[in-house]
Amino acid sequence: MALLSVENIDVFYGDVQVINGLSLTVNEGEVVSIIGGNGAGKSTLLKTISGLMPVRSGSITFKGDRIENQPPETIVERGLVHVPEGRRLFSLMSVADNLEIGAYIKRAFKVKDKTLRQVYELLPRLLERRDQMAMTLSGGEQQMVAIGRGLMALPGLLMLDEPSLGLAPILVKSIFETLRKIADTGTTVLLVEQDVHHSLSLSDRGYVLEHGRVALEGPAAELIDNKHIKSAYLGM
Amino acid sequence: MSRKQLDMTLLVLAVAVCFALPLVITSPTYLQILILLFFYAYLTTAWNLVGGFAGVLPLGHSVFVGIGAYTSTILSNQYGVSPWIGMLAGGVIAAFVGVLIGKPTFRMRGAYFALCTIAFAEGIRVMIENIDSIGPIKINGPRGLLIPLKGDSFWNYQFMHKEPYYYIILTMLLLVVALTWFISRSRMGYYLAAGGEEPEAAQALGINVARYKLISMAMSCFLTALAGTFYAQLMLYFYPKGLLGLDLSFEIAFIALIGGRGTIAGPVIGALALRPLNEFTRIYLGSQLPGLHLVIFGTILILVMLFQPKGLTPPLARLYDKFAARITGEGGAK
Amino acid sequence: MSYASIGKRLLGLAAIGLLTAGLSGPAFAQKTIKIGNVEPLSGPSASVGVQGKQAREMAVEEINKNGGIKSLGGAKLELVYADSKSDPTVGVTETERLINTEKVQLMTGCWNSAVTYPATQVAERYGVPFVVPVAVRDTITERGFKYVFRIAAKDSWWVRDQFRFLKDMQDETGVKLKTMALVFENGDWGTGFAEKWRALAKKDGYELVLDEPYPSTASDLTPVVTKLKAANPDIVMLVSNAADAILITNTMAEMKVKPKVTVASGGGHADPKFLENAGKNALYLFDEVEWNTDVNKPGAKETNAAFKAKYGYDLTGESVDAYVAMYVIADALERAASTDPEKVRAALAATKLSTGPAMICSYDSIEFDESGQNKNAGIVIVQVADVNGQLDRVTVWPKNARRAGYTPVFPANK
Amino acid sequence: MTAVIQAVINGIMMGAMYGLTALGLTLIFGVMKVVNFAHGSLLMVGMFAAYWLIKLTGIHPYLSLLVVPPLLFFFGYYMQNLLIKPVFRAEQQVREPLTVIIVTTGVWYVLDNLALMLFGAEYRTVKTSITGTSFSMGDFIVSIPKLSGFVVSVATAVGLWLFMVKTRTGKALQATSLDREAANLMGIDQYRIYNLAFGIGTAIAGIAGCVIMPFYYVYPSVGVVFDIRAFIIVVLGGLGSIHGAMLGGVIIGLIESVFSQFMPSTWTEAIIYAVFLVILFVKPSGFFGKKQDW
Amino acid sequence: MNILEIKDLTKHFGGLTAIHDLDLHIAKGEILGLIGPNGAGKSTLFNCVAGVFPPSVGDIRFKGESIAGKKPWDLCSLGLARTFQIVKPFGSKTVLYNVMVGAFLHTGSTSKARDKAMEVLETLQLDHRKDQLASNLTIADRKRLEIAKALATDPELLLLDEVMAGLRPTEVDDMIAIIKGLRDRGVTVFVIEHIMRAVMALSDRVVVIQFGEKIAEGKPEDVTKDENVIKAYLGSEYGAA
Repeated sequence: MALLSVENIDVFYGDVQVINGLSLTVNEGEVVSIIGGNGAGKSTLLKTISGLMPVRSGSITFKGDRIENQPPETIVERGLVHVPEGRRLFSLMSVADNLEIGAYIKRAFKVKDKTLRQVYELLPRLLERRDQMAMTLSGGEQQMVAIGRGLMALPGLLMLDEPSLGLAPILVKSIFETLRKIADTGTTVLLVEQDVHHSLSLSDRGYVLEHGRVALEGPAAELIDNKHIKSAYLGM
Repeated sequence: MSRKQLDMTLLVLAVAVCFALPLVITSPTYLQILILLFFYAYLTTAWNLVGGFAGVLPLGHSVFVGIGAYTSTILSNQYGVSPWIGMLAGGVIAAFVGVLIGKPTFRMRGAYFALCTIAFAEGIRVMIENIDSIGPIKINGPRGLLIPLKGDSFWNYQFMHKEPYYYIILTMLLLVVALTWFISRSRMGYYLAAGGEEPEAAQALGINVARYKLISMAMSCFLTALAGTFYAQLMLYFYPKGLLGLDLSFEIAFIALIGGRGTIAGPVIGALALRPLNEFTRIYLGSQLPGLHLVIFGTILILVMLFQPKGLTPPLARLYDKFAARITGEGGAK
Repeated sequence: MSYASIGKRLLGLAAIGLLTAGLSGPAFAQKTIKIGNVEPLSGPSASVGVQGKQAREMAVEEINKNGGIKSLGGAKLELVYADSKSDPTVGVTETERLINTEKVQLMTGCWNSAVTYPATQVAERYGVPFVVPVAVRDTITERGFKYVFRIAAKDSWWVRDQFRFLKDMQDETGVKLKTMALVFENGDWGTGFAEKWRALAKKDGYELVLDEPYPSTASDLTPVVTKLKAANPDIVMLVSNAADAILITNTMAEMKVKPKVTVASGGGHADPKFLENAGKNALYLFDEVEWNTDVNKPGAKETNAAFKAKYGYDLTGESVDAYVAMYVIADALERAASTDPEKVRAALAATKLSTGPAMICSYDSIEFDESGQNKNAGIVIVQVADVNGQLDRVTVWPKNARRAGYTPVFPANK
Repeated sequence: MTAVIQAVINGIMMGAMYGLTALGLTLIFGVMKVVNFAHGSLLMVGMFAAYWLIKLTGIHPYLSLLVVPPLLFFFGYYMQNLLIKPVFRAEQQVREPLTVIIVTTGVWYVLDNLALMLFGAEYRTVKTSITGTSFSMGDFIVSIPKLSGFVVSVATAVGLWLFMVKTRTGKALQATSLDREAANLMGIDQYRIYNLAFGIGTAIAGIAGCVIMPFYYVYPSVGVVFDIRAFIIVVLGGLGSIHGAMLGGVIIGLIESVFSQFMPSTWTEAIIYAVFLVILFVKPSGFFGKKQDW
Repeated sequence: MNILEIKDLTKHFGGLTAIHDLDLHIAKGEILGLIGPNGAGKSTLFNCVAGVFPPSVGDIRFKGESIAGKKPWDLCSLGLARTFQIVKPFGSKTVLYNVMVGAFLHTGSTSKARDKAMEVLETLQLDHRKDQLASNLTIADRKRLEIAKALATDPELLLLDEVMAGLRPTEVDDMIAIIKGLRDRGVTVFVIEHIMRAVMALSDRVVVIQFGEKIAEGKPEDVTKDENVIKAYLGSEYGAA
């Protein structure tokens, strides 16, 4: 059984439909990419899964339980963690406090010191910066904090929304290396990206979204050479 | 009968009824209640120009009522100028002051703006309470100003009966409502609404949002000050705490919010809903249960905000649309 | 358009509602004579308002029990109240309502000068006699009104007597006081007093070392008291409303400010709550009032005892004025033998009342001068003293009214 | 000179208490971005609670600190939950929910006038063992109830600050104030946090009520006296800042106390408004900080 | 003749440089496409041109006149209109009302403004929605409304910020036709667009920016073959793969 399965959901902003009968699944241990142009509904999809947006119809199942239209805090409790687009750090709090807030839910809070050590191991940069205010970090470092904060919640499924956004190529590379390491620990990852190459090379499977629908899906290796993607992005 | 004809007929009928009322209601007490009702509807309509259409929340409008009352009274008491002329002078001063405080404050976000207007109004009140006279001009500090009885005189804006006051405020109300109606259908109204709702988009369409807000502020303050003179002539007495205090400012805002901010009928509907409540609870329950009417006020305000955040006007308008559709036999509008 | 027309429609409906309400009032039987009273029954001055209300009720009960107005066939007096909330606007509106809707034949009220001032103008406009038991602003009776009469002294008299008292006491004790501080609430009443203090202080040769208004809603009066301490005056003149009287007295004690003489002007200092809360801090304070429980007049003790039994506290200057006002009205109605406003007015103007229950007041007769002011209205000064272990207000001035056996403590602090 | 130093001492003590009255306001604003117009009324509720407690049981006034604040906490907690949360939910997308401000204004009117109906308009004071007591330090006199109030105020501010930076819940409050949605994604229930913020803010108003009662009086609209001052203080100090509120309070206290040594004290009120307006025009974020800091 | 010329434009936000030393021009009657990955500085450039931010360094000339530092409303009066990436309709008002706000720029008469607005709505095939509340429109119609408002001010230069994002393919085709139609009526168009197909079909010329700097410029078909562009778009290793 899939860890996460989204079935035929419709999502609206007011009266405007942004997701249209979309379905997808993520299996335990997988890395799945969602790619697509601006306005395709990628971020909305993640927000819907994590409970920030309501679905009008359809279902979302996580670990066998229906979670659609539940508030975000209970969805996090179940282990479905969303690292939002644009990092969204608590800008005036220290790196350590940001990470600690990541472990807010009870289950994670109990073992937060242990998790924190693991996160610092994975992202040694953050250990150096732990007492610095989040807003004073560079973009790449901020993204590291955002990912670390997500890990602090002990995710059963980690959803990342455009972690490479606005970063210089060298930083993009290091972010994806970090994601690789996270995936290697067996964490299931659902990744929304516009860096097609990087994300697909990291993933097991991928979905291409257009207009709130799945236009294409399949093993990442197949998608990476698919002409459709090139045309969607470059108009060729 | 078309919808337009129906609207016109009812409107003319309503205005006619208003003008005919003093023929039937002779009790000065009830006339006074109606006068105050119109007075509040007028003030709220004037407030609505900036508080409703320009999309901010001014909570210190009493200061402009005060400017109107003080200007005309000082001019008539000390210099023998007719209050009618003083009324205009007060309006001009109020408009000027309005622009003066509007300029820096319109940059601010909602809560700051509201706080700023409160602080300004309270600051002025405290100042007036501390000033006995400025040179030859007697302000009288906290004691306020009394207008001597001069008997029935149109020129002196004094009448021994309520009817003239009734017709003056009714006319003022009708004019200001007509003005709002006219503005809301003119470029000014479109620009104000656009600037209030999406300032950035409005600016991109060539609208100097701040300037239009200032214009609306000036108009609102001018009109508010006129009511100040009316009030002074009706009561023949006023003092800073009563006239400039926060209670009046808040009541104006409450009426607008409950009636429907930014709508033409909102202030009138709000005043119709709240004023009689105010008067009757005070008269019949006042000494037994002081404060009851304000508890009811507050409760209504909370309930309206919880269940009809746009005020009472939209649901009433829908009701009216249904009613009109039945009468005219046309389908529901829009 | 549609919104506007709805508004107008509703307005019409409301008007019809009002209309029916207006017409349905019953015609009034002439068995009773209605007296309208506007008093602060809620708001900051509610406690004095209630005192005045209860004093009126007691007087009217007595009058009615004794046969009402005999020349009018034993007509009974009926009191109709309206609450001014100490707000002049409400006071004006309510006065108009009492006159127009309740059809009262006379008006009394309103304690607050700020309310009385415009409210009496309303009565004048409608030609309804208005008896002001207490409201001290001079100008209330100085506008050439025909229908306005005042029982209590006006503020220039209050101030005049405060200075007379100071002079008499200095003569009596041989103590010389030189410096004076004025501390007053910045409302209508306080600023009115201060204006006259300044003139008299100049005339009597006191040096003003502090002239300090303060807002009665101040959250802290320490700054004022600090200033007072620095000014170190011989005499402190005070005008305070209810709570600030307590606050200022306690703060003075706290800051160890001990002027030789402190003279208050009634109001907050005369409120029964004052002694209860200020306690010993108020010791040897002089307060100016119209009346005191120990006033040496026939019937005063008995009336006070009856009042206390009924309502649980002593009469005050304000309540005695209200009590007296009812007898003045009854007397005038009796002589007028009519409820015609013009005749009642004439009767009031001709008042010369020197007998009867009204004479619990501190002076011997009630007569109105041309302005409508009771020309005999008198004032006494009391001192807060420890009498047999209990704080009491003891009459000390005028000397002929002084409680037997009491020597004023003057100056209070050497 | 003595008078000025005396005025400074008094100004600082009163100022700290003004800061205390503003503390709850600034906390609620920091977390919810809502100016709570009912704050003064909550203070009034706190004062009445302290008044009746002291009056009816005769306990030492500062023992009321053990009873009133917890009571007020629940009052604020459930009030927010019942009245403000629904509006908030409806206006989730709005950055600055004016409707919420209006609702709190409604609450202000209801509370003040309910108190008027229940207790009447009169001013009530409690005479406690410490009322009107003081001690001397050389030429200077320190009022004991005010000194106690000062100590409690500073302790409360320090306590609140420690709570905000040291505890899990405090950090959750901070996080919510900085980014509601992100905090929500960390498993923080924003509405529960709002309840807590409102509850704590109200409890602090309760603390203020307890320390003010021994030297001041209570009446139904007493909140207004402190309310407007509290608004000014939080804007001066920077909306949302704890030490800003305390500093703003002390500044106001000093203006009131020291300025009135040189002019009639009625003018100091006008000066406070003027200072407020100048700050708003010149540096709307207040003395402290770009955003909130704790 | 160039209707718009941007010279050495630099824009800092605090320590961050959003645009660095950028040169750019648009000829009258041209459609210029501006592309680049998210966060490249496209919207900042638009905002500088439209007067939302003054440039930190450099100059912007519109019809030969420097407009650096001018306010948005002044620019609009000069004939420079723009749309917003996140559309900003006056949601509580009808479609017609929205467009009339724009139309009032050149007339004080309500009826003339209404006529003008109707004309614009017809051009954009939005007239059948005129009485609907703007907040109830579909994305495609909102995007059109956004253009209609700007168009009602009679601009000479129209800045379109991602007006096709979120549209369906057929809607994109319609929009391309509409924009081309505008150009045929003499309006110069400057578009930011993500949907490459549209940019290719629409633009006479394309400028590509990344990290605030211009990395390529030229005819659409040339630009898409540019290594740098492909890397910028599909990820740093895509070109190599």
